[in-house]
Amino acid sequence: MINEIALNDWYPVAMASELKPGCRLNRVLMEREIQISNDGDKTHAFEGSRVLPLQIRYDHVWTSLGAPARPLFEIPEGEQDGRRLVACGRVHVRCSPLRAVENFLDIAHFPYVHTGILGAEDHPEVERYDVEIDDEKDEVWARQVKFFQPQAAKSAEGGIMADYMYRVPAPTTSILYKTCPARVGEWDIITLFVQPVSETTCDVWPWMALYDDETPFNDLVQFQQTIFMQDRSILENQIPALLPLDPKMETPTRADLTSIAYRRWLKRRRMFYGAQTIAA
Amino acid sequence: MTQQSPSPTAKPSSSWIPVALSAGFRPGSNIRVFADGNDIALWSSFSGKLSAWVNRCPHRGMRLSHGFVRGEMLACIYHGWHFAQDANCKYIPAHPELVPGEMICAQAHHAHEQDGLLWVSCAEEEPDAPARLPGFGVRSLLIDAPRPVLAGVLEVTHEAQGRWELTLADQPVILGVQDWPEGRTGVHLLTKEAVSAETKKMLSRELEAMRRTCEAIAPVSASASASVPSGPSSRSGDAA
Amino acid sequence: MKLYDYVLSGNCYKIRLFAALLGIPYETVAVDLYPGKEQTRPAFLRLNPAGTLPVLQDGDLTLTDSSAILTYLARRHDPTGQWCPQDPELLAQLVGWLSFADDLTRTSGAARLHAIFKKPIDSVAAQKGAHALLRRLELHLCDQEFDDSSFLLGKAPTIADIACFPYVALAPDGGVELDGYAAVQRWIYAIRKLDGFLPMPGIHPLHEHPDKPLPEGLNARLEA
Amino acid sequence: MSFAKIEFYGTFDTRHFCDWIGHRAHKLGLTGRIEAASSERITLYVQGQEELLNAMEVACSLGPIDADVSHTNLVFIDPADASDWPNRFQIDVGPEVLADRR
Repeated sequence: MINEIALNDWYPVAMASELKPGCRLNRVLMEREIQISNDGDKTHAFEGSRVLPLQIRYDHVWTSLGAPARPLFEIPEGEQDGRRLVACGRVHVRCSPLRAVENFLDIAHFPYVHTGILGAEDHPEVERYDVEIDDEKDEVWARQVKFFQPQAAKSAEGGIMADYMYRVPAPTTSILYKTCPARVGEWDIITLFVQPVSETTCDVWPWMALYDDETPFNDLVQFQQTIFMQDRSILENQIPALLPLDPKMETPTRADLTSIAYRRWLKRRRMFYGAQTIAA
Repeated sequence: MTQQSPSPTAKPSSSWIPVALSAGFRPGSNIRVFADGNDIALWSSFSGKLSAWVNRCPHRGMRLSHGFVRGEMLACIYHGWHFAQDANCKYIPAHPELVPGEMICAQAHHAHEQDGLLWVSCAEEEPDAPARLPGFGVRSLLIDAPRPVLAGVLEVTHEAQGRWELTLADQPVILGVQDWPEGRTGVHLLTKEAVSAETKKMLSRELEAMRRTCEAIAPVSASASASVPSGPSSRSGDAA
Repeated sequence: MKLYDYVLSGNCYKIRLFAALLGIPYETVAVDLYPGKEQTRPAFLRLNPAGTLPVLQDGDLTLTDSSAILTYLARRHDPTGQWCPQDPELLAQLVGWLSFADDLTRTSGAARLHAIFKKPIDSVAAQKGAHALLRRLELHLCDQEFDDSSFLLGKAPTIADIACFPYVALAPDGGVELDGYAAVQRWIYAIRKLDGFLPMPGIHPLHEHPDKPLPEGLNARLEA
Repeated sequence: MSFAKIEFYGTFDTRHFCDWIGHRAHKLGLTGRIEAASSERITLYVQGQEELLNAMEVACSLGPIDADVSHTNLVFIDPADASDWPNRFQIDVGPEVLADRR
């Protein structure tokens, strides 16, 4: 069942760069077939003959099957001068859209899933960090996250303690603010925009806004694709396929605080599309 | 062998089910098998001890059959939680100093090695060992047809505890038979006596010929065949 | 030596893996196969009119087929002849497996591109084709094991193994599971265990190597 | 061994949540007791390894499906002040909570 909450949110369905004049893209959003078309000067989204709301931001096309309850979230940093904006295409995954977001919020898997890149087996410890559900903004934030990384970014050389912040501005979007190797004091932004295809399948659109004038564009894209494809086999093998909102069958620890806060927030705002809502 | 009681989600079984051949299951192996419809991680420690666990990490639900063996432990590929032979978690890398309590554990079924076969039981109590029937492993094979089709095709002379005795290309052989999800069947071929490599190659082809016959009778649909092992995804199927 | 490379391509990975195993130095040029479709643009088509990856440039030589590149690297950099044997019987078999590897690309590789990038192909047919090839591979590897051999042509790995490995090991990415192919799984392990093995996204490094110790803290605790 | 007082605030079926907490304490190998004051607050006195006490707070902050935990508060307690803590998990549910349930 698609609940109202899920229906009324904004979702990414295409990269802006795909919108060539005359193009017509077929997409599936929450089990419904929709079309994105460009008539030369304007882009439209339809479900059958019904016109859907549409906006183009952060290099992606966003639409909604319902009446969006609130505007699309802001990423002010993404609009700062001097950043390189990198849309990485989409990766289809047989997992709940919520699991894709949850995994993105997790650092403890770096040593085993992203071995030698984002983590190392001899530095697995997760230090204490702060998590907050911001009721006013209706967002989840994790701050003061630190983790040892052998190669934190394409432009990083040698291991560093990377500083992270995570922000969940919408149930199917996660934004990572990460130590910027090229510009001290600034944050690189790496986001995961998730398009729910069904409750157990999704298309993931990674997008980055980086201060990095040196790394070739293609290397940036492929670094991000490498990381996400390492996650993909994990995501397709978690049981149950739906994200449990009652962790009775699981054993979260302090390192899972962001994941648990994310689930708590989903539960509170009654976003159940892709979630397991029966008591485990 | 483990002492943990089986998963409450496990479907009950009365006895042992042959799930793999001993031959080739080297120390450090970790594979996914099915018994009584249960998804199971079957693994061997580097000293050769065998375990069969519910294929689900108690931390965040990752399939343990994707994990890796370290010494006498199985580690989950997702966050590296290490589980010892008794299925108890011994190490949580995110909190290296933490000594997990014994209730933080994987869920164990029973595992047993005998007569060239690896056996799993999902029964509450560990059943008595299967009757002795020594065999020499040749190969395993997955057939896209259900067990009754095999039974109809083969002339089984004797049947006991998941093993069929029959003659294949004039050789007396044993076939360990195991139900897979979606109407498929796993078979594990053994000879009653040690045979040459040439004989094994011949038997391997005979077994494939038998598979072709079975699948011609009852083909599993192509889509089912392709999607079988992607695992449970329904709400009800995941409920504990 | 320059490799035009796409990190998620199994065919490019063949070259990266083999170069790593032999310790051959090279530089890479990342080509934006997805989402950029750079291989269809004029600049790339001048390099390789077929519009495919990988492409290897070594001096004046340009090679555009992964099996051709593997053969070239083996003959040029492996004086022992292990990786590309010249014995007529073995060489003939090797060529057969290189062709088999291309069949894997067309089936398992295509199913994977469909599963990841929604490439519009008949995915069910591709998966079915992949299973048919895996059955043939399983039969052959069982034969090899009966002769105490772990690899496609015998006791030592050759470029036949390297060519076939990626789209077998990556098959689960495309919904083609390897459960039930016991000999194939053992062969994958044997390749992952080779000195100098290089992983790629979807293929893990050998975490379960018997020589790898338990974590230090855990060892200390177990001894206490 | 560490000792902590953990408080949960929110809206929940107190009896159900208490059972859930007891289950989690058992899973983590913790001992202590629950004092359920109302359907909006539960207080937990719990002992075990520090990291497991943290895990207890994390798991219960999500809790059972019908619980909405708004916030939690964990305070570590001097062991000297906890000498008489029970060695198994006890659930004390006040009569007002049981009344709530009806």
